[in-house]
Amino acid sequence: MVRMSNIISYRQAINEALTEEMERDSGVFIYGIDVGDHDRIFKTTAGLSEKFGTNRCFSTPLCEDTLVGFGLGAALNGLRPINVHMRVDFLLLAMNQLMNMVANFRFGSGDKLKVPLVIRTIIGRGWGQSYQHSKSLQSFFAHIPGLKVVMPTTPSDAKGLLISAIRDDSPVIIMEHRWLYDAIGEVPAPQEPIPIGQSKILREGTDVTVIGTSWMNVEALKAAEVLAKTGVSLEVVDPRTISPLDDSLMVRSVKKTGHCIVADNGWLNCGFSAEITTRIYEKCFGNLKSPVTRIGFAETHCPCTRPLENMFYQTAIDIIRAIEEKLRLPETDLSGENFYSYENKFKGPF
Amino acid sequence: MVRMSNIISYRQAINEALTEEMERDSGVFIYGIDVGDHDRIFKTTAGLSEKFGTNRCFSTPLCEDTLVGFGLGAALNGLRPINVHMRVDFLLLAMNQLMNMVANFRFGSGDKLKVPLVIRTIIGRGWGQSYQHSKSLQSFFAHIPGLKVVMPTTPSDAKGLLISAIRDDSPVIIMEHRWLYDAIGEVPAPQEPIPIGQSKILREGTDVTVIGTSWMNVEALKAAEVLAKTGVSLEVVDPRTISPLDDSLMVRSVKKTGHCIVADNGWLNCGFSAEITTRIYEKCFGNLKSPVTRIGFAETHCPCTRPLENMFYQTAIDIIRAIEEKLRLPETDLSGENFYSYENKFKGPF
Amino acid sequence: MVSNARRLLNFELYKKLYLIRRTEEKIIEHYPENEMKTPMHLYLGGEAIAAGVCHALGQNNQVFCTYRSHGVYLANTMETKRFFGELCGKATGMAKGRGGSMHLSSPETGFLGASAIVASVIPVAIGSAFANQYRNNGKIVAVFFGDGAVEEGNFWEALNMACLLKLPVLFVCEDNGFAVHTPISQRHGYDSICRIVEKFNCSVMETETTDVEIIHDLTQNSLSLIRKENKPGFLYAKYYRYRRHVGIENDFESGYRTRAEFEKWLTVDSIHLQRVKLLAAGVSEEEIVSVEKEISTQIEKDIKSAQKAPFPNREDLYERKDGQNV
Amino acid sequence: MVSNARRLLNFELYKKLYLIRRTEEKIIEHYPENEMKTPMHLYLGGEAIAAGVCHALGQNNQVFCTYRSHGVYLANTMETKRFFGELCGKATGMAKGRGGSMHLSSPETGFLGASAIVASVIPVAIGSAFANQYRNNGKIVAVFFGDGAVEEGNFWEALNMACLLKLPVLFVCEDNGFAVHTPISQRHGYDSICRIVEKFNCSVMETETTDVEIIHDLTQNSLSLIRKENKPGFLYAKYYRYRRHVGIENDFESGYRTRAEFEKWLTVDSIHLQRVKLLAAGVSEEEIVSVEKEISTQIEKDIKSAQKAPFPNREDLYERKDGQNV
Ligand SMILES: Cc1ncc(C[n+]2csc(CCOP(=O)(O)OP(=O)(O)O)c2C)c(N)n1
Ligand SMILES: Cc1ncc(C[n+]2csc(CCOP(=O)(O)OP(=O)(O)O)c2C)c(N)n1
Ligand SMILES: [Mg+2]
Ligand SMILES: [Mg+2]
Repeated sequence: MVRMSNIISYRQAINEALTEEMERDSGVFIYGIDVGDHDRIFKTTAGLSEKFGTNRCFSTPLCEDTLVGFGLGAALNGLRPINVHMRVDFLLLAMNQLMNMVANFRFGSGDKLKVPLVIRTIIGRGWGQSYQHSKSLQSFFAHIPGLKVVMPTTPSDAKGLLISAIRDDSPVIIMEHRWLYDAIGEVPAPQEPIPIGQSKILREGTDVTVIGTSWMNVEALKAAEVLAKTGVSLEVVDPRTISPLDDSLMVRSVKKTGHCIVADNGWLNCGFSAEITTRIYEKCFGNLKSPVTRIGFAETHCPCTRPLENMFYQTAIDIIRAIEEKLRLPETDLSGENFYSYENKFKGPF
Repeated sequence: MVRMSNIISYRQAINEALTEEMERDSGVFIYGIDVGDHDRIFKTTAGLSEKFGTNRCFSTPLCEDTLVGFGLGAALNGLRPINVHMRVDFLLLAMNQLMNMVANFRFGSGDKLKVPLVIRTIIGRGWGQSYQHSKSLQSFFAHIPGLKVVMPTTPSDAKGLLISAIRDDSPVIIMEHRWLYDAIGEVPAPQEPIPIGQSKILREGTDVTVIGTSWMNVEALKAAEVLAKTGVSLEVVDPRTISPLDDSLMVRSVKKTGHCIVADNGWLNCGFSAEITTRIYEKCFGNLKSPVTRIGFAETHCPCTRPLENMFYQTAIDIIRAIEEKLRLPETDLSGENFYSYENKFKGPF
Repeated sequence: MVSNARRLLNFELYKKLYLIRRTEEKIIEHYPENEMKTPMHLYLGGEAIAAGVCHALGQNNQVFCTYRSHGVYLANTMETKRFFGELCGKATGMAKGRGGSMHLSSPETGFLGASAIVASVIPVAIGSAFANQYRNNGKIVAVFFGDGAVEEGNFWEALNMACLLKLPVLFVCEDNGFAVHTPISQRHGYDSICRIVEKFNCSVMETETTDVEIIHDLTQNSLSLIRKENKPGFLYAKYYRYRRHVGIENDFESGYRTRAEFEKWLTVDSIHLQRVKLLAAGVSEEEIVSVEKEISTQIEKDIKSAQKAPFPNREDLYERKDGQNV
Repeated sequence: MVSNARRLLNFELYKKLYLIRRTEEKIIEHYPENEMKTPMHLYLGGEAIAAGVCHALGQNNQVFCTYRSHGVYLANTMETKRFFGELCGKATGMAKGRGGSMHLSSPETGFLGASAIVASVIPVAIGSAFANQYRNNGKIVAVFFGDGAVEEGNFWEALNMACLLKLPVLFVCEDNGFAVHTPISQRHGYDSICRIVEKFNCSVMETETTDVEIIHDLTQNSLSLIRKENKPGFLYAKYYRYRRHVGIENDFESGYRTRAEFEKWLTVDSIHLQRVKLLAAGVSEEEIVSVEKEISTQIEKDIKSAQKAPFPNREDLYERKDGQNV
């Protein structure tokens, strides 16, 4: 994809990171189910097989666990594999290799071998995808020592973090939300690698801190925009890296605002939101003016039908209502507001 | 195994539950890798194939994901399967069936089908088992709606909860700690089913609440015994069921003591301890005299060698030190105390 | 001379073919109206397999299949009310709209379920077959899957276990040559899956026909063998997927397959073949048209009623826990 | 007349056999002292396979294996210092005691790793083979696994992918007839794994020999075929496990196998066969005994030094992150 300006899409940011890293290092290759076909993983792998050959960008048989193990073997033998999984639920087939093998192979070799393996995986919200294709498993990946987990929200984070992931000597899982692919934002050329393990303030504010992951940051920014009109100022903090977690900015923010909402793109029970919440309570002990509010998937399976699907996923509206409750404000009239949906996606700019 | 008294081992409690339920219902059967061999899963399946035939108690090929899917198919077609996995890391091979299939099949059938499937799995601390065989994945299982998760600590809980699990029309995962098999305790005959989703006070106390899971309750009770000598009184709460979690007793206890330690048999990051901690903070907001302390596996892979393995696992000593720090007490002299180890396991009675 | 029974059989098979074909055509027609908000994996091209196999199975046996489940559902149930209810995400759907196109089921008639995870129903199917063997009820379970599914560990593990336990199960491999857009040549490290599977303890049958009667008869033979020889059957059937992997359009312009190949397969289109056969066997054009009309009317009516049906309620977001402990 | 080269080869093979045998015997002797706190899966009975295959591989190729890894480790490295260091959980172990008996490795000599999860190294091995193909460095990867591993999806998936990508990999299936205590008859839904695997695009070799020279030669043939025909090899070797699945004792009293069978295999014990062969080829008893002594001395010395070595430090509890971003 040719760049017209510094404002590019998330999709193109990923494509650029891949192209540049494959140019830089002949050991980088990308593979997985459907990676080489004409759809090119939402076009994120566009042009790669043409430019680098089908030995460096190719489709594979359907065998997720083996694909991850294959990446481990290639990584410890000197290459820098990138393995793509179109939906995160397919990684449930690969938990064995990920957690029994990839996570600890370097440790088990007495630190002799390196495992520069990147797993890209795409998370939901699709369109009537129903209960199998709508998971978001960041808490699983983060629970196991030895795996780094990244969830970029903006195009520049997507590019900068993917570059870092590829150059990292440890396995990194990068989770991309498919509703973000079209969103645009400024990505400088060249984009410096963004260190794994650093959070970011997406929006400064004074009244309530919202800590979001992936798409939920878009919802948080929308909530901030709406509430700004009523004089409530939200600070939005994006962890960007789920593990290892940098909680410094969020803690500082909550100490300032005294109120915290964690809006995770995932289930609550034993989820990443529980980890964040725990750390906020611990590190802001005595500074909180209200209990932390967690927002995430409804405690059920994602249904196909739209009215129920809309209840499963939480949005800016849920964040707004939670804040109103927290601050004991009356319910804002939202009838004039335009919220995001499959048909009306956030397109940026960030 | 023949009963001599009401004081029986955890192992025998499980064996009794299996035997009685298989007698009661001809649809109950038990299968899995090594289930039918002469070791009989630490003797918990002893006598079953002799009594009920090898069609109802049998060893299988090595294929974890398929074994779980097989159980689902049998369950929705009218049987009550019990599938055993000798180590919880083997369930990483079965995450696909567990989470993409088992968890939501009933939901996806429009509530028409039932899934009375029990998965028994055994968790560590073995003996130099190293980094693959030493996981404890309760937070994974609890994160996915549709799976019930049980971790019994005492023989009577093991029996009563296993009976309930077998009779339940939803999938239940029951996690048994291998160091508990020899521990004894009173198990009335007959043992009534113990409802899934009810926590229990293992020991009453007034100064600090310790919430433990599985073996960590043994360590907590030990800590309580030691600290009692110095005049510190611990209340030990066992959730017993990890999901759905009954937090009522633990919340009541923490409101009373004002101090809380969560001692989970597992990693901390995004672990079950984070969920408990989050709930305690939320429901005891304003009642806590100190931040909740989490105790769990070291943030690394379990090493084989004993000195490092001892650092990986946390024990009564860690609980004692955490409480001393919390209450600003001087360090108790523990030199005369006899703590548990592989060679010196807790044998009961509870 | 065609026997009366055969004529009747062929007519029944035709009804199944026609129902599937017509339903898929109607979906293509109505999909752009955006009332069926569910990803569609159309079964056009495969009709003879679902119709032939499911007719041979009847409703006393059981069946599982993949997300490409319209054919099996329709051939198994012959109904379209709950079907369109589900596609439209309505309370009248068999899963109250929770599942959509990829998760049809009809336990009442033996269609136990479908899954969008490739190969994942195969282990489940052999578990259900075990339950039948355990209860000695004579039922056989058939499980449908694609040429992509045989790459997944689940397939091999379940095949091994079924052959070991001599389970009453029929594996039905529907080979359309592609997994999404990737051809078999980029996915299989062998020449023929049948040559491999026949070295397991099971009976293998192989066909490229689009003649539903042949598939029906092959299935009957397989079912008898399963019963007689007490071991699983494996039925391998080639077909051509008429439309794109998911969605309603053609995709010949994508470059991974040609229109010419499609047109070759069209000359042996299963509905066409079967209609010609009926006429040759002495069924009148009127009889055929009347049945076709009946089916079309049923479909139209059920689409309309689905469109009018209510959406499910908030409580349907959650699994019902009747009779459970918690 | 035996050629000189053959005599030398056979002597080298004998050294490997003897090193493995003697090491396992010494483990049995010292294990009760409780300084090796790690579950032992002894390789007694299989020596000819590891010795034959690893000798043919040399150190320019690469190898992976299972938790039953002493044989491959010793045949690959010929060293016992880091080996006993690891078994005793000491800082001198190749993994600083983190891994223990089930996780030996020696990347320096091409032994990339071992895993206690059945079949899990097979996908990893083909990934390493891909890296060699990618770099076109001529290296072949051999991967050892048992007769239980072929039941796992990982085996089939990796076999398919290796055959598809024509990877330079040698699958070595060590069949001792049991997975823990469960015989093949309770696990395999087919008569012969070789008859199945040969229908994939790879070359299959099969043996029941305990003659290390034959296994060595078979491996050499396999390696040449892999290079020449540009496709994976599959070497299937039967053997008898002398001791229990895990631990140092016999287990004939458990009832799942008989001492008589063991004794039958003992008559063709690989070490015994090879020693007789050396003598027949004109190697003197003294030469043999001298090498045996040398090996025994090395073992004794390295056990002692392992016993005296320090344990690792607390910092070794954590992976070292040198040169990493975080
Ligand atoms: C385990 C898994 N991996 C990947 C996918 C993505 N996917 C959906 S359909 C499909 C192709 C399957 O091909 P095949 O089995 O031949 O069935 P067909 O669609 O041709 O009927 C793939 C790869 C999936 N659904 N599940
Ligand atoms: C995935 C997995 N399932 C189960 C086990 C438990 N287990 C350890 S060794 C073993 C038997 C393996 O048999 P085989 O592959 O023949 O190797 P052998 O021990 O005979 O050398 C089993 C079932 C395991 N380690 N990994
Ligand atoms: Mg296909
Ligand atoms: Mg074996």
